[in-house]
Amino acid sequence: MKEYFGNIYSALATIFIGMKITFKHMFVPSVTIQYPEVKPQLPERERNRLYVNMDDCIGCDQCSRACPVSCIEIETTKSLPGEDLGKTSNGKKKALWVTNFTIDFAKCCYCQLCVFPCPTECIYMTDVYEFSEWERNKLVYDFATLTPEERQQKRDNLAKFNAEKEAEKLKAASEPKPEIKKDQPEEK
Amino acid sequence: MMYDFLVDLFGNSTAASIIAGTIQSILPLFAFILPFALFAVYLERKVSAHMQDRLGPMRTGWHGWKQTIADILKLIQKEDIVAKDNDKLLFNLAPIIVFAGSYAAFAAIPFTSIFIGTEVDLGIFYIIAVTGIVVAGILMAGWASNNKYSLLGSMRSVAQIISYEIPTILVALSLVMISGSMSLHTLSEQQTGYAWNWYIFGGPGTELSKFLLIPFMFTGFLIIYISTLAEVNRTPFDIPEAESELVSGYHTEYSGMKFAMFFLAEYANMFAVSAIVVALFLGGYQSPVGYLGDLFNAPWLIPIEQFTWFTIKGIFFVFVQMWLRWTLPRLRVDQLMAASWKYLIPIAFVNLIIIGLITLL
Amino acid sequence: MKQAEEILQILKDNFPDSILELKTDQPTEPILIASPLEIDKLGLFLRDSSELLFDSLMNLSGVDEIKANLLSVYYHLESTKLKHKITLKVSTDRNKPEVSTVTEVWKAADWHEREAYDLFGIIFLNHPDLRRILMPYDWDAGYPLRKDYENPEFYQGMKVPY
Amino acid sequence: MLAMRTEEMVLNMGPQHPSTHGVLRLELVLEGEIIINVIPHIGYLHRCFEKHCEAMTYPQIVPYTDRMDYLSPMGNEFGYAVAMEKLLGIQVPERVEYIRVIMAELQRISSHLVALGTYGADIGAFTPFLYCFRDREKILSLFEMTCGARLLYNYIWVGGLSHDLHPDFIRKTRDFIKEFRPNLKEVNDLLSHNRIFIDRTANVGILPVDTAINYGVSGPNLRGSGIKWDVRKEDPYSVYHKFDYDIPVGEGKYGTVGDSWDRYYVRVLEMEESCKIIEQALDQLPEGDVQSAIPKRIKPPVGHVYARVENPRGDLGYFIISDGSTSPYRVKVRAPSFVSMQVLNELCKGYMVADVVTILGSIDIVLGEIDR
Repeated sequence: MKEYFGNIYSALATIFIGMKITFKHMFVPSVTIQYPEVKPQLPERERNRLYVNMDDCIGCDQCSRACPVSCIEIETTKSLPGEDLGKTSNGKKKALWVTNFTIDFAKCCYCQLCVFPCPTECIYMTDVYEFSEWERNKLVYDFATLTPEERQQKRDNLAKFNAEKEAEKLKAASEPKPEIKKDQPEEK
Repeated sequence: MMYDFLVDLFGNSTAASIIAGTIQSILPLFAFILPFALFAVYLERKVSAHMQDRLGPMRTGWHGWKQTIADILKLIQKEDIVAKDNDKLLFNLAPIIVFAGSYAAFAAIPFTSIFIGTEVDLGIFYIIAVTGIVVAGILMAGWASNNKYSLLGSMRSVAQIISYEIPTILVALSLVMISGSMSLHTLSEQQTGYAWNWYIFGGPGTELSKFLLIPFMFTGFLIIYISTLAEVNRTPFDIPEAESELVSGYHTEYSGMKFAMFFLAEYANMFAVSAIVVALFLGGYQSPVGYLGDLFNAPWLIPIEQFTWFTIKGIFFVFVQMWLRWTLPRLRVDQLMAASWKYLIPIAFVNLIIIGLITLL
Repeated sequence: MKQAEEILQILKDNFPDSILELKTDQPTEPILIASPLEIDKLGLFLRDSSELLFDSLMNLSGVDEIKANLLSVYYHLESTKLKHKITLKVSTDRNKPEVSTVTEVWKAADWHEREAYDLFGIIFLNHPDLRRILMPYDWDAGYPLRKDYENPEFYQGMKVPY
Repeated sequence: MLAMRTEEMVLNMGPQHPSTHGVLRLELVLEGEIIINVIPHIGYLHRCFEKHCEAMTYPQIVPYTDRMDYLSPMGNEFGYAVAMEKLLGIQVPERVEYIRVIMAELQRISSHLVALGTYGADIGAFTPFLYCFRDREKILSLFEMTCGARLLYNYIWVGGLSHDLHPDFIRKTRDFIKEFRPNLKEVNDLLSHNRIFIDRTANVGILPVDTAINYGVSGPNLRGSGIKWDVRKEDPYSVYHKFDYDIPVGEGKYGTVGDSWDRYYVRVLEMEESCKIIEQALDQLPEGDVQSAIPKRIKPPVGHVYARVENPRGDLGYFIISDGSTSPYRVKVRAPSFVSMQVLNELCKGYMVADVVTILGSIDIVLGEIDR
């Protein structure tokens, strides 16, 4: 019998305790913010969309090697000996034309593994998080600064330069032995 | 009152009386239930939001007051899916019956002293009988949607409503025993005067029996409130649409306007049930502190005041139902049955007997 | 708190005929090599003998040693009462990999063995219900974690490599 | 009397079901309401973690470990780091160890908050779910401040950390703990001691100790059955031996030992213990550079290692075999949820459909970890 009334008492008591708590929360200010009008302010180490500052990029391919999902594609063409490609911000001389630098943000997992190995710190994460698209291929961002014709022109120069070098080597190999010594210095 | 006015308006023939009767019974629906249901849905969203440190709807209108209208419009234009192998007739009939059951109960509820849907002498008896129809509607819904979950859900809710009607009847019986009449109208009339004349404080009069009654009337009030909660499927007894197991019980298959009917029926039922509790125990439309109408002797003011007092009390109890919903977890089916058969019914019987003895004094 | 050598010694004198040896050359843990078809008797003894009381099988993992043309199973055992651990290794040849199950000894092995079967194709003799557990039940294109595994072109009409 | 012919009804719960904590299909063989057999079907979330690892270099695996138990990624990374450092024989600076303990304990609180919240929601009380998530958001913003991400951090690397602590991380964590304790007490009153909650969970899904050990169950599920087993004490790693905290164990306060209520209440008490550990760790936090011991190129010697860590769901073990190259030969993860999922069938026999949800909620599984 005692246990019977004990059940009733404990049921009612705990229910009233619970109700007291929820009623107290009626007057606690709510924590939700109205998103589109009130934007949450994000900390400065926020990891959202990547940004590549192309004039610092020397095309060393470190970031695409570090990426676990390999969503960074870089294509570089060697510059001809005479060309000057300018310096990066910390003074390193650039040697490669970056003819193609795309990051596929549909595949990127925002793990920041690419930011650390970059020697010139040209790839870093911004706090932009509203970049959704309708088509998936729209999420492939191309960061290379050369226009398509320039890229093609760079590739042609390289191909022409290689072809010349090939021809010289062929010519040098076909002539008799003494010629070899003379060719060496000129080729650099 | 309304009825005679309408009858001579339409020329006193039998046809007139039929038309007058129907108009009079339809009037409370459009005048009260629809706006109340809209308001109750909005109230539930806001109450649950603020209890959980959220804001609730804020987009539609200032603090989202147009949200329920938006819901109704959405539900209206939603496609009304009837699955191929559903039992068509029962599937369409079920929401109508469920809504009819809860709406019919409004006919006998005394909103003010002069206006009452239909003057029914067997007020309480009629209401309990009519809310019984809802059970048939739920069973039809469960069976017709031809899905395992709905069938389980509807069987459970039928068992629940039936086993919780008994304590409601017992407590209503004890009250009828004291007041002598079944009609809610006379019940409310007897609780005139200030708040301590209400039945929860032992009813009118000042003899010893009034004070003896107080503890038992209070337990009677608790029992009827808990069991009406179960009849309306509100937490902690909302097993039929227990999201976690049966994915929302008997109205899983419904969509569009039929779902709106179930939804509306639930909120109308909520008010009907709390109106009964208010009429029985808290002096129906009597005001606890006397009427302004008497002060400025403007008799036409009294019914309006009575109506406001009645709705305030009703809405307070609807708020308490919501308050319970967002505080308590849900009972399992067998615990729910145990609560009714092992706890509520025996205590209601004992209560009934003691009240009977006291009234004999 | 027994070391691996003592455990080996206890096992050797209880199971004289079975081949047992201890490999301690590789870093971090000695491994006790046992024969695949006796592992259930060995397991029962390891769990029930009073000095060892290995009552909990921490981990059972299949490994494909393609260079030695072997499929081996590693058992990491632990005794919650005597607080010592041991790693057992069992190897079978790749084309007919059969290991007797230890589900009767440690119930934890049930799903681990099903996973080893699912991903490596190691057949556990008299296992209660040896079915695939992670891959779809009707995946007929071989066992994914084997080193020489290629993705099938289609699976029930769906192109597999996207 | 004609025996009533009742054939069993098979009810499929899942894979898309509100209370199965992810993509899991439970095949319930029922007789009326009583359960005869529960057959879990898993594999819907299988992402071939172990096959991926064989193609990745060692540092690239860390973001993948986050995605296994997505409710406690710090714990997974911690486990991977401990295993790799044991294999490579690296000794990380003291400061790194302390920060890792703080992060792991914060993650334990946030993971238990999810467990309690969803458990309350399964039983029907929706409000505690929101209170728990409001507190969890504070922890996530702490993580966001230090490493930039809210859910998948890639913060604990092999040999160190990706970032040092944010300057006002310590102050904010102390404020969080000051606010968190009364909130925890509030959820406790609202849910744990609520009579209806007790009726729903006490004496439901009783797990005796020896079946628990035989099934290899670990973590709060094992401690709920009354045995004081915690990897942080039994097999100490990192600097856990420097803190004093005790291990809460189920005592069967409202029912028998090892029922769902005990497993739930052990998690509530554990959050309190984690607060203690965090406070002590914050007091003794030494100075130092967190990236000093990170090897440039990880090429471990040929060999294998098995190391385990106390995750909120049990002890998470990493078995790594390396063949001397820069990517592992085989990585096997012993996921605690995978092991405690096997016990479900044993626990559910003879209970009702509504109890399956209760028992499933009490063993607190995450499908990402089960399917890997």
